[in-house]
Amino acid sequence: MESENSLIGFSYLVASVCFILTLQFLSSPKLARRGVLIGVFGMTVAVIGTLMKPEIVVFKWIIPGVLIGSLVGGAMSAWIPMTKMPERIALSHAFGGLAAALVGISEYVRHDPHELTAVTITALGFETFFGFLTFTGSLMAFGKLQGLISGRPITFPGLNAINIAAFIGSLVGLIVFVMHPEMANIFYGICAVGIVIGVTAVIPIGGADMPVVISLLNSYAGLSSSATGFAIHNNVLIIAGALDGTSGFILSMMMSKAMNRSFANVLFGAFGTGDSTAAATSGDTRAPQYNQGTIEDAASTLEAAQSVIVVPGYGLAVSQAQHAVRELGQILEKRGAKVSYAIHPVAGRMPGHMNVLLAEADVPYDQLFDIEDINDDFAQTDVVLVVGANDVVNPAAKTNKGSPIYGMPVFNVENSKTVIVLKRSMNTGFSGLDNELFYLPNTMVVLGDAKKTLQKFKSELETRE
Amino acid sequence: MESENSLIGFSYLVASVCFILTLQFLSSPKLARRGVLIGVFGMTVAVIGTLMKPEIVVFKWIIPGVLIGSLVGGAMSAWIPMTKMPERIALSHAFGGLAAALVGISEYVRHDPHELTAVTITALGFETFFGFLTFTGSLMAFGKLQGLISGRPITFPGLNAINIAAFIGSLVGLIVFVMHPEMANIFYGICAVGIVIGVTAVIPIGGADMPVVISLLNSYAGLSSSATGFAIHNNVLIIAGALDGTSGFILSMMMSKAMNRSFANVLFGAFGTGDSTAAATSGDTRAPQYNQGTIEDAASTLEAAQSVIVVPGYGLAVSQAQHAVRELGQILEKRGAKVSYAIHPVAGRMPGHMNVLLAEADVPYDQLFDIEDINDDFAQTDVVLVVGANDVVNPAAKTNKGSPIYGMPVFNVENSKTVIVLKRSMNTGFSGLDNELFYLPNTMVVLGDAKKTLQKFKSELETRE
Amino acid sequence: MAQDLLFSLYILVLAGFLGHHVISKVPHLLHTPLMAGTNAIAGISLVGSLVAAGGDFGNVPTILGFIAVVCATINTVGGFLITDRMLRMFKKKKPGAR
Amino acid sequence: MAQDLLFSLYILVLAGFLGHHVISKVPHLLHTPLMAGTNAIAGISLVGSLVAAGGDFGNVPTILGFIAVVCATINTVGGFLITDRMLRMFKKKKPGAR
Ligand SMILES: NC(=O)c1ccc[n+]([C@@H]2O[C@H](COP(=O)([O-])OP(=O)(O)OC[C@H]3O[C@@H](n4cnc5c(N)ncnc54)[C@H](OP(=O)(O)O)[C@@H]3O)[C@@H](O)[C@H]2O)c1
Ligand SMILES: NC(=O)c1ccc[n+]([C@@H]2O[C@H](COP(=O)([O-])OP(=O)(O)OC[C@H]3O[C@@H](n4cnc5c(N)ncnc54)[C@H](OP(=O)(O)O)[C@@H]3O)[C@@H](O)[C@H]2O)c1
Repeated sequence: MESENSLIGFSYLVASVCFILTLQFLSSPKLARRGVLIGVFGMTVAVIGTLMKPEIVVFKWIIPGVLIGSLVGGAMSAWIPMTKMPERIALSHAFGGLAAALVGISEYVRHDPHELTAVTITALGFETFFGFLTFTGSLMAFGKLQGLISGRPITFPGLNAINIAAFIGSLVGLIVFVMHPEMANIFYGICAVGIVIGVTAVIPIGGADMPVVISLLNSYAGLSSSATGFAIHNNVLIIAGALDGTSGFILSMMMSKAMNRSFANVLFGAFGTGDSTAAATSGDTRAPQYNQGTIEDAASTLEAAQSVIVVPGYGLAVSQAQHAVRELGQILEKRGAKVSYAIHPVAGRMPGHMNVLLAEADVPYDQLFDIEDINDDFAQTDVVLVVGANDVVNPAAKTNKGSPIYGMPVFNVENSKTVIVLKRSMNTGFSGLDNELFYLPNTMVVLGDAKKTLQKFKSELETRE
Repeated sequence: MESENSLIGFSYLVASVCFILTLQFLSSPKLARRGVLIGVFGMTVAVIGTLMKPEIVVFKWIIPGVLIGSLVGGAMSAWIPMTKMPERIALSHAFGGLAAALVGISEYVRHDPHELTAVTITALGFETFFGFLTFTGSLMAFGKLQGLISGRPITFPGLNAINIAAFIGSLVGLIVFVMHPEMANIFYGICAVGIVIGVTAVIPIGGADMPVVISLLNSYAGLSSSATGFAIHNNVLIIAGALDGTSGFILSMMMSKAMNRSFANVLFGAFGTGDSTAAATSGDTRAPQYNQGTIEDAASTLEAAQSVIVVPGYGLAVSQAQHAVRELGQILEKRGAKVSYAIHPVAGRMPGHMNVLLAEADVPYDQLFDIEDINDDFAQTDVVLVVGANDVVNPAAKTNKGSPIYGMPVFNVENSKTVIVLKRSMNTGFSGLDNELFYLPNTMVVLGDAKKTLQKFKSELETRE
Repeated sequence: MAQDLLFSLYILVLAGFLGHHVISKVPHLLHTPLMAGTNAIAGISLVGSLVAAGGDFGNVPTILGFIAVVCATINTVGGFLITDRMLRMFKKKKPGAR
Repeated sequence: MAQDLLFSLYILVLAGFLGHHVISKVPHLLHTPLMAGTNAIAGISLVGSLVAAGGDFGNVPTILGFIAVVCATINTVGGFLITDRMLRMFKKKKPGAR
């Protein structure tokens, strides 16, 4: 147990309250930034408190460590494009996991093992195991998102069984280790298994499922932080870990539910190709049946519209079309049309992905609507502009009981007068399923990169003014 | 600090989780009863755990104590009429406060004062002070509600100042006591001040404001429980106290807000006569101006109505008309009308008062609507039946900036085709204000006890079938 | 001592925040059962009373403890019973009935 | 020991419940900032890293601690900055504009 005077302990209590407030303020976009300030304050208090600990005697590693970390963290945050947020978050889970695991090892190394209680030993085991698992798992997720590793599920028969066996093995190892804390090899063995499972459990999951994986790893990182708190008797770590863990867990549940898939299916189903060109052939055979629209056709339709709903999807992020869509929206508004944005909870590749991109392009958040709030309005809408969305507008989810996405809530875009779909080809989206929306008579497909197409719409409309 | 083996400690953890779940399940009427079961389970676990404590050596007081308590508690719960719930709750706060205060004294008596830490001493002081304050304060509230004590604010100039001085005095006493824990007289002095303030702080508050007082005393009782937890190092007491305390605080805030009054005004304003006959004279002078309806007139109006909204108020509780209103509602429904109930958050004399009474009369809860959900429907409604409500249907809250209730949300009953008001006289309601609704051309006032009037409506309608 | 106090404060703070969230989610409909239910839960002070009444600490603490046991039991038994009695009355419209 | 474990369990349980309520209240709109924000908060493991890096416990713990300090600082500094950067972008429609 670390020696703590009550001032230090109190600083941690203050930090805990601040972190709770940070998350509480995130319930409203108006107050959320205040929450961040409070969080920064709490973190500062906790760090100052910690530096007052008598165990801390040398600063020659601390100062450069904090400096390097601040520089790297600051740089990463200042310059990363918003479209790369999933990658950014995967990477930071990797850092978090590594930090927890290393603290765990250093705690073990610097104590006489027999001084440590069974609780501490158990906590150290959890901390390092989940820390390393999060570390390598998040790196794999990052690699898949960045395309450094193939997004396809890489698997072979029996891999899941091997993973489960390794997991159980490390649990058994932990029990032995608690009874014989002096057996360092068992401890390092547990670490090694964590490192390996992180890789082998993520590799067989398709690239497009990475967001669920990342959220799940988030909850493991939380678990690992809480375990650290148990090991070094630090409540703020337990609290922060629990908040982090529940957040990851709730978001991953939310995503699986909105995708209408079970957790088990995500983790072990090797679902999704993560590579939309793979399904090209199936799409091409049906090519003749859809209305391909020209820029002029689409511009005329938009010109006549009194009400337009934009449905953005993953393709908006791919083509970075958020600014282009906003500019087009402004032109339509100036011409007197009402423009709204319909945001599906799993549009894009991360919860809240579309909201952030549109906010970046200065779309006011009171024009962004959740599915419950806008789904009845499509019937009274002149034009729906589908910008790189596919699965979230697939009517099969409502009508085709055999479809793997049957039951997933989708937008009723087909109820509007005209649907304009922007995509590059007739390829499928994330789920690899064909979308009959594209072949309906009131749908017009405009092929091409979303950003370029939107810009062409804009210039076409401007020439007509 | 009490000796505790880990099994006992664990039983308290289980109890804490159960209590949290009890309150969580109260968020839905469907699951709420399950929550009660879980709470009972948690309480049982905690009691069994406690009985395993080595300090407990004799059972000759415990067994009769528990038996008597169970019998009294059971009897009080089984036979009390639903209309007496405010009284029932005031009484149980008194018991809770007394129990906490007595435990505090016994803790002090049985320890060598110098063995006790400053934290424990402080906690004991809070516990007994707030315990006794809650005890006598709740008894006063009970007396006012039952009519044992006059409901009028009993006050004289300077009483508030004396109360505040006594409060500060006991705080100073507490500080001295922490420094000299052997000075038992100071401790008993603090107890005595608590007993006295409970009386003198509640006496000057009007009888009708008792619900806010009761909720506030609820939060003091919670404070006192939490303090007990600090004193005897028992987490489940801290947690239960915090839950109880926040509940009382939130409900009293909610009430003051819905009444559009500040806390300070409730506590020190000597508002309300608590006695509606007091305003009789002012009402009578305006008597000629309203449409007094007969049973037959009202029955004909109800007979023709396609949609009826019932607005119950305190008068429903006074005349115990919940069953009569339900029976009339069923007859109207059989005749094809749509019947809904509009429940104001502060209708009656306790939060949720009307809901419980109507539930007792078997009105399904999906026919009960909150103000936000029904206020726009009045304009499309044929008949509004105001059963013993007054302030919650007073249009002055919307139109008359000078009115003391200006700004309080009220039902837009005057927008409906016809309003039928049931009351015994032209007296005012809780706030003592005249209500111009009664004098509008589309309002029909039927004088008489609500229950009797409703029964007459019913027989009249039945004869016409 | 300071350590103990700090721990108790953590519990109080967390439970206070939690209470705020949990209670705010209770609908108006159930506010009366809520008042009765928190009353029952606060009857947990029984735990302190039992120690006072069952310990061997002399007459005064025992008698005070006895009274406290009676009061706390009334609250907890009575509170849970009346909460359940009220909740039993809340019914949804039967789908068949009109 | 058992006492310590029990206390830690209390904290974990309360914080877990609290997390559930607090996180469920965050709207879809802010789910990406939420992910970044919880990341920043989890950077509190810095507190453990600082002790490892600044203590006099030999080379291995110190170097591990140093790496951990770097990682945790990246998370907390970077996390708060990017959360704020995102939140700054969320604007309500200006009343004047159309
Ligand atoms: N948001 C999350 O949290 C999350 C997490 C995990 C999984 N998912 C899954 O991701 C899917 C999201 O649905 P979604 O409708 O947003 O996307 P989607 O179904 O993956 O479809 C993306 C569409 O964008 C088009 N596209 C790609 N790049 C483009 C470009 N540069 N210009 C124009 N179009 C382009 C693609 O067609 P072309 O290739 O023909 O251009 C495709 O039709 C759902 O199935 C969801 O379950 C979401
Ligand atoms: N619910 C809460 O939590 C709470 C707490 C504190 C204060 N309050 C206050 O209480 C008031 C509640 O408003 P409210 O509209 O429900 O009640 P109200 O304004 O007090 O009016 C009660 C009405 O019922 C009539 N009445 C009384 N006994 C009757 C009987 N036997 N038969 C028929 N009518 C009878 C009275 O008129 P007659 O005398 O002419 O019959 C009076 O018009 C609000 O001002 C609120 O702020 C509520």
